[in-house]
Amino acid sequence: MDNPQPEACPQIVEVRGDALDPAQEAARLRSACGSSAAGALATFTGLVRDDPDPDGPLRELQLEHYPGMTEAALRRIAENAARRWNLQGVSLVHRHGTLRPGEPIVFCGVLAPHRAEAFEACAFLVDYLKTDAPFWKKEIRAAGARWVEARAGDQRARERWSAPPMPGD
Amino acid sequence: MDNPQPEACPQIVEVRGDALDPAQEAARLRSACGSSAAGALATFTGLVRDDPDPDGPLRELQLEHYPGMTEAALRRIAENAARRWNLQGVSLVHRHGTLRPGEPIVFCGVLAPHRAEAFEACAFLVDYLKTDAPFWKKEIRAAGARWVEARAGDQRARERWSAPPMPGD
Amino acid sequence: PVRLRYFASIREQLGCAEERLERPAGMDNVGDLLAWLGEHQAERFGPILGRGRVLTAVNQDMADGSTPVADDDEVALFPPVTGG
Amino acid sequence: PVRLRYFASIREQLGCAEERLERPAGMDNVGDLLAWLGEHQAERFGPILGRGRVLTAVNQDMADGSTPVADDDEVALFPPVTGG
Repeated sequence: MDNPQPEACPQIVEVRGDALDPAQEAARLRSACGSSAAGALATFTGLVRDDPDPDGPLRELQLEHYPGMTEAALRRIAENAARRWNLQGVSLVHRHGTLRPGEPIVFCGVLAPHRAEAFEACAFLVDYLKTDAPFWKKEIRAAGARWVEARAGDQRARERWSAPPMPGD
Repeated sequence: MDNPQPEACPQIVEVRGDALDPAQEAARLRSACGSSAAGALATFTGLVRDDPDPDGPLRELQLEHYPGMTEAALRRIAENAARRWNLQGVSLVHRHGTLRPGEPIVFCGVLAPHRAEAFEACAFLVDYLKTDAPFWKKEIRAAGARWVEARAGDQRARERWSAPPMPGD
Repeated sequence: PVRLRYFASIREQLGCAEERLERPAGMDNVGDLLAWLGEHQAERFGPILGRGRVLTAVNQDMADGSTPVADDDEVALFPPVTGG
Repeated sequence: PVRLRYFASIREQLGCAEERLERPAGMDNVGDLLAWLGEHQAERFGPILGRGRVLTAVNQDMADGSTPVADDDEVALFPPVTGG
């Protein structure tokens, strides 16, 4: 499954302070990839969720990052995906700054020959950026502000990718 | 994981003869779902792939369907996904007619609270529409026309969803 | 009579998208219908039924050999589907 | 000196985003640095180092206790990440 020419795969990586439109990002990824060898486009968009909370409804979400290191981390994740699968394009675009409920936080997109690798590589991007990219979320609610705690489940989701490959992979 | 209120999940189902724009479909699905309970949007777009072939490059792909039955089959697949997972929105839009290499054939989109169920439900939609929706592809190449053969792998991909659920699911 | 509909390669092989068939006595399900076509219209249907898998639908619902067929039903014959 | 940078809850707790630290003799890696801060600036760093997991990066690469630290390095302290 290893790709001998990962550099032939266009990679869009961006950390931006203004609105992220998943529809536009999907269009941008498709136009970055000129060939018609791609049969599958899988995308994931993370949205600011307003879960019921004793501290009241979510007013805004503040996303802090580490300028320089964050971009480098995203580039590394995209490159690892492009090395692991035979892809025609990878996109990883993440917000920072202040977001409102329902707004997109992150867009991950993968163009690949077939659906299995497109879905897999897209899930890989999401799992790694949850654990390997320096971003921190702070929720602002009526009763005050609090930092979001990291979830052990995110660490486990990432670790499934470093298990030894299954026979036949 | 069963959803007690699948009817609360907006379902967009369409078979269309003119161009399908995955970016537009993603936007349409998001606006059909008003709530900010969704934290994840997973999408899949199938594209006309031009694989190397002894009969020459692909000129066009003709997609035949069974008007009435095809729409009903897509509706059933979307409803089954909405019953199986707790989703905030499902979209299943499929082309018929004549397509060129690189053009989108199908868009599947799922809005859900978390990424795991969004990815799973999206893969479920794709797997079922490959086996359960009456569409037939015909490839037009320099050396002539031929009907695409069904793939045993698609049948196996669908069957994994009817295996007994894993403990803890 | 029943309304027969054909799709994709089967439609092309028959050179026909749709036809009516007077239902003979004893043709009560899809299995009876296919057997009758193979026997009484062997030249047209022999190559189709003998070659690969033929799927059927009755009134636009997927069917199998035991699905009942009655007058005014719409019965469709088509090859395995290849959408998506 | 090394350049220390703090992010998220650690930045808020310290009330400081960035500072310079003259590297004492024997402070050769991240483990040494954290031990020194816990000992010599216990009031500021005790609650941070004692409470939860503190992640570190040296020159914007994820680090652990054994990662070397030299003059002019940028060393960042932050809580577990929560992006995506």
